[in-house]
Amino acid sequence: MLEVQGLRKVYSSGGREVEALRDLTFTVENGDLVCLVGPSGCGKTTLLRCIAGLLQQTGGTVTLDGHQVSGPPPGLAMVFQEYGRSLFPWMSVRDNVSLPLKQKRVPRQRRDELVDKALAAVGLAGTESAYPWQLSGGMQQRVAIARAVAYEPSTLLMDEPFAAVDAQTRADLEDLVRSLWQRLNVTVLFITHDIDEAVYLGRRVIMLSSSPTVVQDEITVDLPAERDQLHTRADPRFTELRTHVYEQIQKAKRLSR
Amino acid sequence: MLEVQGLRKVYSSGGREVEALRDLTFTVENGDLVCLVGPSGCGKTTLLRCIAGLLQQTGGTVTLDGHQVSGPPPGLAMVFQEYGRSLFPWMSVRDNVSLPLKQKRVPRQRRDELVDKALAAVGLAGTESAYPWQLSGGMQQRVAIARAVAYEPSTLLMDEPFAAVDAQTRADLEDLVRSLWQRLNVTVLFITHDIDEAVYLGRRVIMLSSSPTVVQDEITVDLPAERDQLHTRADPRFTELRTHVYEQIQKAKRLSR
Amino acid sequence: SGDGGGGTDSNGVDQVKVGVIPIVDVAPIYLGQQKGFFSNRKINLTMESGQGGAAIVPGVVSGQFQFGFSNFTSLLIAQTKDVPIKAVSAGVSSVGEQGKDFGGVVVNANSPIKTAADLAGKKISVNTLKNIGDTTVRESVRKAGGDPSKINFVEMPFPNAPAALAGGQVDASWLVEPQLSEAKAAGARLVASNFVDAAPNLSVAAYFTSTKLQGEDADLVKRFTEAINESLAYADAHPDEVRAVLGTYTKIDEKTRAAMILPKWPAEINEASVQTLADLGAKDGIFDGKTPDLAKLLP
Amino acid sequence: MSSRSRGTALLGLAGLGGLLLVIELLPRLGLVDDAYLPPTSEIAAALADELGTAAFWQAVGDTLTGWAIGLLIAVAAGVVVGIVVGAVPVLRAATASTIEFLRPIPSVALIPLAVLLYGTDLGSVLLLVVYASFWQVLVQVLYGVADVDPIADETARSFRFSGWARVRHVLWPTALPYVFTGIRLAASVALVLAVTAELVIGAPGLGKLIAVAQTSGAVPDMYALIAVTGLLGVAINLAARVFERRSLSWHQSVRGEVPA
Amino acid sequence: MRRFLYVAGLPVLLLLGWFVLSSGSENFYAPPLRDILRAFVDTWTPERLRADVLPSLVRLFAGYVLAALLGVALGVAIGLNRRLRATVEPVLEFFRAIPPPVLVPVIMLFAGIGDGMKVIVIVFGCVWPILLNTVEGVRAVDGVQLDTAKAYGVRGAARIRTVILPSASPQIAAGLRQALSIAIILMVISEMFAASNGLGFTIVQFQRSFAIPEMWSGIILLGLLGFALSLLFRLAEGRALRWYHGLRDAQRRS
Ligand SMILES: Nc1ncnc2c1ncn2[C@@H]1O[C@H](COP(=O)(O)OP(=O)(O)OP(=O)(O)O)[C@@H](O)[C@H]1O
Ligand SMILES: Nc1ncnc2c1ncn2[C@@H]1O[C@H](COP(=O)(O)OP(=O)(O)OP(=O)(O)O)[C@@H](O)[C@H]1O
Ligand SMILES: [Mg+2]
Ligand SMILES: [Mg+2]
Repeated sequence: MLEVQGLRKVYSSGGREVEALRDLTFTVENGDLVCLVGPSGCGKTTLLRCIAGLLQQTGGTVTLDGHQVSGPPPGLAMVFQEYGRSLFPWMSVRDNVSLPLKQKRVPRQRRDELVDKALAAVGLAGTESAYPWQLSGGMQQRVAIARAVAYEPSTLLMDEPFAAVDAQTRADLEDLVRSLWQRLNVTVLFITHDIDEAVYLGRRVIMLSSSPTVVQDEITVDLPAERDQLHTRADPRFTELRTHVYEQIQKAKRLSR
Repeated sequence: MLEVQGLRKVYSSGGREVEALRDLTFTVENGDLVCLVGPSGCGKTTLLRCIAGLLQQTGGTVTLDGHQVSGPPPGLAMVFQEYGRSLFPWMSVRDNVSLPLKQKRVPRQRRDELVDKALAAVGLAGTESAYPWQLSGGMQQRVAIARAVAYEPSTLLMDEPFAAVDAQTRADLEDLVRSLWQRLNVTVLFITHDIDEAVYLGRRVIMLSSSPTVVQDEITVDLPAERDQLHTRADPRFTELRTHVYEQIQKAKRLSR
Repeated sequence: SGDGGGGTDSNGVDQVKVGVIPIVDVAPIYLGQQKGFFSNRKINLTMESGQGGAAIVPGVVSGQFQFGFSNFTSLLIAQTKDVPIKAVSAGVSSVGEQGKDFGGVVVNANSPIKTAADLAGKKISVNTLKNIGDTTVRESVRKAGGDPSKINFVEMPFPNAPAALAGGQVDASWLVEPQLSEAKAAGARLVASNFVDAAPNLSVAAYFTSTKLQGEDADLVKRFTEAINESLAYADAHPDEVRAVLGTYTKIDEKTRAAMILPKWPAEINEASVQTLADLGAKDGIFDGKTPDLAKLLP
Repeated sequence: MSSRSRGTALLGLAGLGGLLLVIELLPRLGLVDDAYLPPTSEIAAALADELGTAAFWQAVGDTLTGWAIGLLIAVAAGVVVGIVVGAVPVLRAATASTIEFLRPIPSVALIPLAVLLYGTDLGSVLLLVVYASFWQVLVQVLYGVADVDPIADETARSFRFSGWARVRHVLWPTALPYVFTGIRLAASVALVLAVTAELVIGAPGLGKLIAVAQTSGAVPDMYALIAVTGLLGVAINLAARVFERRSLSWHQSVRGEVPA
Repeated sequence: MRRFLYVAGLPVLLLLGWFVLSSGSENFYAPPLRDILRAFVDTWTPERLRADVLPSLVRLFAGYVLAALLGVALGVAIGLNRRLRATVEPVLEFFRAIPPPVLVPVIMLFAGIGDGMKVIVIVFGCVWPILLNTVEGVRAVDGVQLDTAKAYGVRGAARIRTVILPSASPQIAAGLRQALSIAIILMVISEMFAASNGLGFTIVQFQRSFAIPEMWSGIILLGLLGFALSLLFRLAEGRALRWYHGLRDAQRRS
């Protein structure tokens, strides 16, 4: 279980002080799929970095399975918002995806298998030997996703992972994440700007207020577990939920003005 | 008038040859607003770079107002897909936005005015003195947009400029682009993955096939010139058009498989 | 006069730069300057100290310095290469007494090397290879009945040699004062006085000028020669003043200054000994097969 | 922030203190002969004596003058040539071989030439200092110029920045970290060469004092003077660091948020 | 052909200029290039090369490789650890500012006068650009890349090998390149002490024995040596940093 308790983060660099997170409290059960939405600049990335143990919070605590997080916990995978910069330009696509597996000491054969499967799943079969900078933006982002997927993590943090891909691919990737989640029982935290996507994907949606950030609202998505792009999105309950989320975000933005 | 004639681009680096664009032909009238959609990796960014004169095509021609493009033409502004790397980390937000104006020899006072207005328009008033790396992804992207907007270009090329911002901000920015277009009579070429966005924004939508890329289809958006987020999107004609575009892209992807 | 640093001012005083190595050997010129032997002759002297011939000879040839100080072997080598220079006066001479010279070869106290002959086949440090040090040491060995061709000379500046000797990195060191006294004080033992072995009253070094200056300003050269000769004579006669003047341009401590052996400063160049140096050099092949022409070099 | 920089200073002092301790102990424990490497305390005593003499301060002044002028010329020339050559591919291709040929020629080999031209004047020192440190800056600048992010450069080009503006606003800031490394390398090479030139040619300065102390067997004095050279180096680096921190506050190496 | 022109054009012009300007030189220390070239042919015979240049090259190579290993290893450690950096930086700066000619005697105290000493002198002189550049390169590793490595549990040696070193490699290459020519310079300086063979020793000997054309020919040989080594270096760098040059060239007109 992931518990975020009174999390606070103040950036201070070069005389500028920004209170990115004021007071965040929420919990995520193991094996849950939670979507985070909130206005641009409200601190979603900051929150994810704190959870991953990449950033030292100013106050509050983050605990994962009872242990306070101070560095990246094992079995965690993260897709960074800056996908371009999170790929290593000196490695081929294959090496980028397989490096974390090597670290996990996955045997070579199994590794190759996982890498091939993950790349195929994101539609990148055939680009294994290319360098990241020979790929388009959307392809780079998919390499980052493939890396996380191939890792078979127990906790998966994704920061706007589908921002650079086209609608069709996006739909495919959404289904990929859901199937991965169901198959491996991963805990997923998913940041998105697309409200439909949040509702379609998540078992819960947490809405953040705009800066200084607190939890604005939270809903459980009571749609059936088996979802598909056509029928789920046509479900009237889906429309209801997305309208609710939309209104909350509108409110969050209005409040901050 | 912008004319793209039989454009072809083959990347060859390190033994890998990729035919990103096979044969593209289309024209854009001065003062038009054209949205480009197409599957991820189909060559949209490549096309924009060729139009901006940043990349040497392998074949075909790009002419702007009768002149063959060989370097960036005057009065052109571009928002890069890699917004993070296109901002200069050694300059404050204000300097990043005002530097191109300085290059255009806009007088100081006018410059300040334009910068303030542009930053306010993208919702970033108050961050002038921050460095880009102190901002969230969405904020960085908006700085890049502000830079292009403040420049008051005659040709505006935007490569997925709203990928990293939340739904509400995105709607605001869409309206910003439309109003800028109407006010200054700019020629806009706009790449997006969001089909609704393409239809909402554009006067025309050009759909590209997946790699090797040709023009798959092209529609003129016959919605009224005065658009707004609520009514336009509710218009049945809007739904019709977006469905058409969606189908074309589906087809493009299917064909490539 | 010269074109670089020199010049004559309105009072007819010549500005003269002399390239010297700041060691004991050049004490007379400092002393002479103090005593006014140069200003008497309308010479305003500036000493430019460089480390060895690398800097001094080119300085003199190009006229940056009007005069320089160098050992005879170097001058002989220069002569065989037609470097346009000419000696103007004696510089410094060996004391000429076995065991009491200002330069010599030392070994560690417990070294098996007892005589010069034992040096054959050993590793000996000299300050510069193919120069006065190795040719004269070879002569010592030769005279003592050893085989000079087997000596393994290594190059090492005098100041660093005592440490290398003590550390066992070389078997013997050719040293001059003050390092010689220093090493002896630390327990080193003298096994050869190579200058004495080479020739009686060996002329070791000389002051020289460029042939150009010699031709253009013979008067200045003459005045300088007179002044330096007076200085040499004075220095030879007043060892205590020499020991005192050493304190002004070196950092040799007082105790060493008092104890060290001073060289001789005769005003005359011992031409026979220079010829010996030339022969020794030729024997060791440092002139590339040429024969130095003493007449061209000596005043 | 200030407590952090105080901590840095303390650690630095501790490091230097450790070195002094080692040098004190080496001869005291008989690991080396104290006639050749005297303990710190004796060096310090000799240093104290030196500090009281006018000749010493004169020499420090002379050395620093040669160093500063030489470094200034080398840095200015290195940066200008580096940017021009680095930014124009044709020039880069045409000069590469010549640069590679000239670079490894040791300054010491130029000593006769220097003496020939300038005698023991400042000019000699400058010639050697400039020759040696110019390459340090040049190579760094060349690599820095090559490190420009293509996207940043394209951004500038798309806004039709003039050639000069691209140099000023894109090339220069990218190359700046490299330039700083180059300057820091050049600064100490310049000091090394200034002292070496004085040592060998006999131009006035610390090097000449070292040479005199060396030939006189005044070992503690020699080490004291060497220590002064080293301390000058430390001081120069410190100044460069402060300057660098100011100018590169935006750079990853300086900003680095303290991670968890 | 074009490449050859680029490589050879300027040097040929400069040599021609030198040849013409010096042809009537009377100056003893600046002889006509003609004489220097003649001396070059006479001096650098194969035996001479084997006897004097080969040992120098061996020492040069040993020193350079050692310096590279030491510089990169130390540089990574110092670059990654702020406290370590604060502690050792002043000491390193101290040694960096000391001219090798005065330091050689001290090194001799500990390392003797053999090849070991000369190698140490080379290491001592040319480790600095490598060290400094490595430190700066390591400090400049992109934060997002570091975070990525951290998040995926890439740590310890693997982190250094797969993330930090490659990312810093362009700057390390800059340092290695600087060090190469400094190593040649230091090779000469080290042979000014306690040597009895070597290229540097020979040049100094020529200088002392007033064999000026021979001395210049030695300097030219040094330059040629440096040029050849830097060609080799460029080749190696081109291979090792293929990704980097590709990345930098990627968007420039292809
Ligand atoms: N390194 C930093 N230094 C200073 N301020 C920072 C830094 N990183 C982020 N901030 C500030 O913290 C706030 C939250 O940033 P964060 O990146 O978490 O937002 P976000 O919710 O991820 O936004 P987006 O959706 O646009 O990516 C912003 O106001 C930003 O300016
Ligand atoms: N520098 C490069 N070297 C080699 N191949 C490249 C390079 N840049 C792009 N490509 C290839 O060209 C094709 C088109 O890339 P481009 O970036 O134009 O796509 P895109 O339409 O912008 O995609 P996206 O929507 O994902 O950004 C891709 O297959 C990509 O792999
Ligand atoms: Mg974010
Ligand atoms: Mg793209």
